[in-house]
Amino acid sequence: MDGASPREVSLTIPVASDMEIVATAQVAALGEYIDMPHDKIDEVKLALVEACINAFEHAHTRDDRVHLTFRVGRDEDGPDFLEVEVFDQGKGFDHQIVEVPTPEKTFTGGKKRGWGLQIMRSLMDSVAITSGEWGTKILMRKYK
Amino acid sequence: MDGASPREVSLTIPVASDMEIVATAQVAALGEYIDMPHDKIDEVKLALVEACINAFEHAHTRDDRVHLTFRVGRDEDGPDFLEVEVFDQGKGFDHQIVEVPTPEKTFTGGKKRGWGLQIMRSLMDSVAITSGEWGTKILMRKYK
Amino acid sequence: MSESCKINVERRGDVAVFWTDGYINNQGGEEIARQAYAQLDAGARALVLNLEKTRIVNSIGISILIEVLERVMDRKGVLAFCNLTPTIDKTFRIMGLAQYASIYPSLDQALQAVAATG
Amino acid sequence: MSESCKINVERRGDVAVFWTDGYINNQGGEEIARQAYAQLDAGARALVLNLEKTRIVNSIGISILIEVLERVMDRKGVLAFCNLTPTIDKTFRIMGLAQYASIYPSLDQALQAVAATG
Ligand SMILES: Nc1ncnc2c1ncn2[C@@H]1O[C@H](COP(=O)(O)OP(=O)(O)O)[C@@H](O)[C@H]1O
Ligand SMILES: Nc1ncnc2c1ncn2[C@@H]1O[C@H](COP(=O)(O)OP(=O)(O)O)[C@@H](O)[C@H]1O
Repeated sequence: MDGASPREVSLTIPVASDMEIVATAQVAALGEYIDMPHDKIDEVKLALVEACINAFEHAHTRDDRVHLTFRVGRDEDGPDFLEVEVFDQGKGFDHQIVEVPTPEKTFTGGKKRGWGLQIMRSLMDSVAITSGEWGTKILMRKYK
Repeated sequence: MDGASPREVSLTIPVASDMEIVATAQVAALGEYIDMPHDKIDEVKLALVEACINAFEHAHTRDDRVHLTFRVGRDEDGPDFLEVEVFDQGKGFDHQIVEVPTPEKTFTGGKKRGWGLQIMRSLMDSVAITSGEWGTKILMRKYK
Repeated sequence: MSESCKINVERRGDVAVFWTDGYINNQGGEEIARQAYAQLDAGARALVLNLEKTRIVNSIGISILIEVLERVMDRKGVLAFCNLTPTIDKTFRIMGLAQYASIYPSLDQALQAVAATG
Repeated sequence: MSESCKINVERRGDVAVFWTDGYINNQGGEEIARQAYAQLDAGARALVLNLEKTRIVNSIGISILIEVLERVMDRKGVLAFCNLTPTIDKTFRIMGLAQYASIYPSLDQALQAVAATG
């Protein structure tokens, strides 16, 4: 990359099964572009998959689409990063009141789902969620 | 795919070197989605690369971006296809008066460039060019 | 669609070995569950899932694998995984699947370990 | 950037063998040209370009390869390619590169053929 100016690529996918996998191709391409190790690329891919299937399943988007923005950049004197923004024009939610899952609840409590946000937080270096009546925006970053 | 309704994915890339390769990742992902043979996917990738580098090099886009739309669909009773649209908001050109290259001119005439459009036409099943003061749109389709 | 997961199962005595190929989402998970329950009903004591050709398992897929694990445990059976990518391994640990199922680096090691439980 | 083409050159007598790895665009093409001219200046009679690890060569890259070919032909040398993907082979034929340079399925076949011209 020339200097610290971020490169931005935006991708819009329809709300449809397997489109989340089609979107991961962009993570691989941009991850390779900044020479991110393959295991980290895989982590970003899964975080993106989780954010997309949430938008597909929970958001009830008005436009039947999910809008993704990928940025590669570099903090001053820092390592390169890959940033993924997942934006849906859906109903929004309050992530503060989402119950945090645990293996115990998952196994004995009978509630197997509810791990998507947790997986994103575990796999990415930072995750910021903003949500309202306008929809939801998940901004995630991973350093190379 | 469910039925004949086309799936559409749009990708916007900055005018910057190697971004055409980042864009080919979408061709691979959607080509695999419709089980297009790998050699045909490679042909679509190169056609896309040529269209992108034309927009990078010749268009002088107003927004410093190239807008790509990928569609997978199926003609009635026909095979699946992958369609690629490359749109730039640049100065436009008259493709009717572009000189058609030949190997002879390339080798003896000293004019080595000028093969991009010809390669797109050779590798894709159809190529339609519309261009004007608003910019240029290249619509290309390849059947699986 | 080539994204969907292909599953091959081979029975070796009372062990059923599953080879997955591709993305494990809800459909892929459900197909594994269907075939796993068929193997249990047909007397399999241990299931070994070789995920060598799977690079992504989403959280819905994992939640279905956890259901399979619970069913296997109810029957005092054994469920083992092998050849996980580092990311799949990490996710299995986050969700606790790794606490109740065994994870082995290779199919050979998984088969040896489940044989020893027989 | 990992997109850029890596080039390795090995001299075998009067033949210089080039291994490319990655996308050949203007930069990749120019780097090949630079190293090709250095080999010609150092007495190489034949250049063999093994494109096994290159999946895309754009038309600018090919136009530079054509310049290299012309320079080689001026010096009564030989330029051969091997291990082209079907798409690269097709593009080389469209642009006429295949009329003046030889294309072989494998490096061994390319080396044998250029040895016979020596
Ligand atoms: N994009 C979204 N739009 C609306 N609600 C969402 C969105 N993403 C997550 N949620 C809410 O947050 C909850 C937790 O999400 P998550 O941790 O991914 O688990 P799961 O999807 O398995 O329920 C969801 O059940 C849903 O209520
Ligand atoms: N997107 C575009 N915007 C403006 N002009 C274009 C565009 N694409 C092609 N052209 C014009 O058409 C000519 C032929 O293009 P092409 O066949 O790709 O060969 P080359 O790019 O090597 O010149 C270019 O030289 C340019 O003048």
